[in-house]
Amino acid sequence: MSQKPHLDRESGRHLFKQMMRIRRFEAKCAELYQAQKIRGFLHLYDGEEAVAVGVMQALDDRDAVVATYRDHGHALARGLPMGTLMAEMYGKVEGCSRGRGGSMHFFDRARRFYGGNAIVGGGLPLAIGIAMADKQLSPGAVTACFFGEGAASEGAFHESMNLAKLWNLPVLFVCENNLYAMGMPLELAEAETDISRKAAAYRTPSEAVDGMNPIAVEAAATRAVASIRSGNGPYFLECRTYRFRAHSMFDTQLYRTREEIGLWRERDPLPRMQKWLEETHMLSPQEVRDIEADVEAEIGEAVAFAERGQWEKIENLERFVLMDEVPE
Amino acid sequence: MTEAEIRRLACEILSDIAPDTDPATLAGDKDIREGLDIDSMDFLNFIIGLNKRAGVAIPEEDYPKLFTMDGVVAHLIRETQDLPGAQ
Amino acid sequence: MPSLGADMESGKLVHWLVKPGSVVRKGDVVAVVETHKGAFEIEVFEEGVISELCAKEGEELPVGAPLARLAKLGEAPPAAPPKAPEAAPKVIQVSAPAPVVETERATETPASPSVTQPASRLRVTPVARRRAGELGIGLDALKGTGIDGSVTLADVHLAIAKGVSSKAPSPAAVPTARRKGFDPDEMRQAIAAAMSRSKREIPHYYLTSTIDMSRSLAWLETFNKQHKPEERLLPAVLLLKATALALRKNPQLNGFWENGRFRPSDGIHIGWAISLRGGGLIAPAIHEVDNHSLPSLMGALHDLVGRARRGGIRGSEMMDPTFTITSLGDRGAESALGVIYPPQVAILGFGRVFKRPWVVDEQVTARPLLTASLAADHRASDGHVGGLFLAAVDRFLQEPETL
Amino acid sequence: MNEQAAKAGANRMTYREACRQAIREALTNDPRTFLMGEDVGLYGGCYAVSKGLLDEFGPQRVRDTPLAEATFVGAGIGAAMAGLRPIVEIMTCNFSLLALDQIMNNAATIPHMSGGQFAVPLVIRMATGAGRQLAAQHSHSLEGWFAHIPGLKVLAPGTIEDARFMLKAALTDPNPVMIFEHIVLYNAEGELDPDVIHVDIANARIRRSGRDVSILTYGNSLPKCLAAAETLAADGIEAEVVDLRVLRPLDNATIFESVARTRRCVIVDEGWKSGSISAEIAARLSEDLFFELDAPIRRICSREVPIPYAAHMEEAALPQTRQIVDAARSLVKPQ
Repeated sequence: MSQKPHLDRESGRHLFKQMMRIRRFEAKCAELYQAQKIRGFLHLYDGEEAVAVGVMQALDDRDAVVATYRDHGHALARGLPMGTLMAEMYGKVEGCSRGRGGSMHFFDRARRFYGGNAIVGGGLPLAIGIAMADKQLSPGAVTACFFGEGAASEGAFHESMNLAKLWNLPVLFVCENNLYAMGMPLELAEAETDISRKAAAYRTPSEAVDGMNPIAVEAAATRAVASIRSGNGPYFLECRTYRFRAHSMFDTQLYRTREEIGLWRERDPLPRMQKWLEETHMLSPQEVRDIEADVEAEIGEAVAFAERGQWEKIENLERFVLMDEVPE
Repeated sequence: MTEAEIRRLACEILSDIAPDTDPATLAGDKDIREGLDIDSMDFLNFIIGLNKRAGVAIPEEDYPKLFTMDGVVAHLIRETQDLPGAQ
Repeated sequence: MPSLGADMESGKLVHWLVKPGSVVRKGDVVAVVETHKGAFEIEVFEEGVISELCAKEGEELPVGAPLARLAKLGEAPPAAPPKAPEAAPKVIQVSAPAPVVETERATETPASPSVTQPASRLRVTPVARRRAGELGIGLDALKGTGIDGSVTLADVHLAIAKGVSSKAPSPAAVPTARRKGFDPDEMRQAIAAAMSRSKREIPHYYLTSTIDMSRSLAWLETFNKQHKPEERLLPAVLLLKATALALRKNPQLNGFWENGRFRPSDGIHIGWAISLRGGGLIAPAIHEVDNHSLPSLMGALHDLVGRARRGGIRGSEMMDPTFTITSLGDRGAESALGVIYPPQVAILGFGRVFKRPWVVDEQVTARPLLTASLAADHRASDGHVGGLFLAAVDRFLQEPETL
Repeated sequence: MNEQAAKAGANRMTYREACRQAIREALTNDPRTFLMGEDVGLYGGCYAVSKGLLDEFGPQRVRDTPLAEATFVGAGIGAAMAGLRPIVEIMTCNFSLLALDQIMNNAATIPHMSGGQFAVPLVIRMATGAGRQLAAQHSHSLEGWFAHIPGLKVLAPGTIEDARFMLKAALTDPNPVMIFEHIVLYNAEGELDPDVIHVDIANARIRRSGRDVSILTYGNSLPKCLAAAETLAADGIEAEVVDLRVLRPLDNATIFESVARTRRCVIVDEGWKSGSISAEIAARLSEDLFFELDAPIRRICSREVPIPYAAHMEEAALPQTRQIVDAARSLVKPQ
């Protein structure tokens, strides 16, 4: 990637800290999963942090986010409080979805976070509709829609790409290409494996970026958002990335080799970023330790918050199945 | 609904609630609850019956208007006139 | 013969719902027993096979007398009952129509479209069976004119009009009778016995407290405004719930005086005194009152009062109360000092709600007031407990939104 | 007299016109509302319901979509979540299966799954039912399927009045509401009471009172049941016809009250019998009203075949008035 990102000390530190929050938070989740505090499916974002963190930098409060079932990183980077996320995974009523969603379904109305969606490709049509509404009610707002490369096989992907351009909608499509749809390798799933080229068929500008580099992602996303805000319609970013851990907690990874994982590990965005920040004297080793301590403290508080949380009363089980009113 | 229809309906509901009585013989201005010796649960059942069978809304503050047969008739005539679809 | 209440000494077996060989499970209704309080369905509390029916239909038996013998599943009856004709090989006989009867019926009624039931079985529609039971009409005597030859409600009414023999005491009274075998005189005798025993044996103490009902009634008004009539609540449910929660805090009032000592109850099952049309009173239980939401409590109360007046109270409901409430409702007197129903140890009486002067913030103002009167067994508790309990009832009624 | 007749004439309209007026009123009254679907604009709607509305409201408010049910329904959901009040038209309910994922997995679940943070105030209209020889991919009645899903409301207007006013109530509702318009009813004509400007979407309605048997139905089976009731009346049998109108949530109270009174019940449903809404109602009656029943419950449903093309086969596959009469009579007067 050849962009010269303008990176000051503050934003470098921010990108680094955000990625570390996600990394350490998820390590804690894996531990709590094995201790049976967290149940259900748990999909970790480990390795892909640079994508969410980079893209969110380009968004502001008026924008909307549609996430996937691998949504911890999106939610943390978007600013959802860590405690409510942990409480949600515990299934507590203080969780960001009142214990009804779990790991795959974080929601936050205040931060325009329209949910982790556990149907592959299921969020794309929603993003189209949110963008339609914004175009009328909140001009200038962008909807960032995350999905994996597996979604490119779904009909909804193609329908949505088509409608977004046809109706000139403010949608930022962010494809997190981590090479595997669960265990399905990209080259066995797609006739055209260069995902970013699919956008061309829908006359939508696209870029492929190094998804292991938050600075590159931020730069590309910033360009994309600027294009969208200026009324040029949708934009497509393919972020080439990799997940270091299994698809979910119960996956023996028969579909890939240790060597492959090892090769990608060398590009792990966290140590790379740390090294770079230290070499450029933007961050001292002591400051790194301070950030780590901050993050650990935040995680400790999040876990304590979740532990303290209450179980939803069973008499409220059917609450919100039908709504009494549209929330303001 | 006509007055006769309302009376018939009210008597039907009441005789179900108090089968050992003949509500038709009750004086129009007599308190139904005393006349038929029915309690608040019975009276609520009476209201539910009127609400269902005549299709009129009966807010709780209107209960006192329905303590007598004359009151029931007057109230239901008025309410069923306002009902959408009434002839 | 199970005891369904302190005042029950004997009962008449009206109907067997099982026969020798029937497999029964816990909770199955096996018989109908008539008492001075009406007819009750008798449940069985163990699993097994009926090996012998000891009581005959129509027989009056003292409490404690065996009604039937139960064998363990899979076990042959201990000894073949002496007079049972078709006893030996078939212990478990679920439905075994005699072939002769089957052909007979088959020629009698033309082939029916629904073929799932054996043709020999007497077909009675659910409502007809229920009504016949209420009126004490024997089903065998009825001719079915309904679909597939079934006995319908019309057939039952026709039978009454024709004066078919009814098991109810006075045939003339049958068409208007709404309860099974209820006899006001007998019930009066029973109430007399139980209340005399209570006053003879139980050293009652009485405490009275005046409760400001304005918050509860205001809450109720708001709630009821938002609900259809059938979903509305009566003040009674607030009283029930508040009482149950207060009992939770004061368990010394919730239970039984037995064998010279108090036995607390695990659950809070409140007997709700229901006056019956034509005189008489029963107080069947609403179970686990403290665990109900208000709407569900209203449902339970509605159901219970309805069944009490139709005669559909189950035996267990008469046996279960751990505490009793008598509430005089909106046309009653000012207060009710109750008589404890043994072996319970307390009864709470609620009078009618009156607007009365009341001092709030040093000002006299009109407030809807309710007199709550506790009668409690001094052997089981002291006045201090009673006072705490009444204060708790008051407190809960001041916070109706938490009930 | 003349004046009255003139007034009545002005209120006479087809079911199609009633649907159109309902949409026009919605588009006029609320700038957040728009109509979206296949051929709703230039073509005027597959069943001509939205004819003329494109000219009146323009392409932003009457939006033609490509053939992409999953995405335009999903877009309706997203738009509703983000503040608009869309009306999405699916040409016929067979096509709704292409959007079933969005309806089931998003519209019906997100309010609950988000802990009440997001509502989906969306209306999805579609044509349903058989009777126009459109064969198996355009003739099915799938409203019973959707009535299985918690989080949705499912409406089946069977009268001109409901066609005219249910949409308004549906758009006021904070939940996803599906309206199933029967293709045979579009041409039905009727008088609209000028005083009625509102209907609820919570209750069943008794369309004809009777004491002997309750006939429960909805949609295009309603006129058939009313005709059956006429025939039965000539035979001295007073049938009560209950128009279910709302298939989810079912109005248990009205259904139970009617059947508890008549003690006999025939359910008429153009869906297939297996696993249908009629099955659900029959089950509820046997669970909760068993001891009030004086006869078995009877159901008249479509025969269990894909609806065929040829007229005589199509007719044989659908519930018909004669069967309803026979079923009701057999319960009331067995011999």
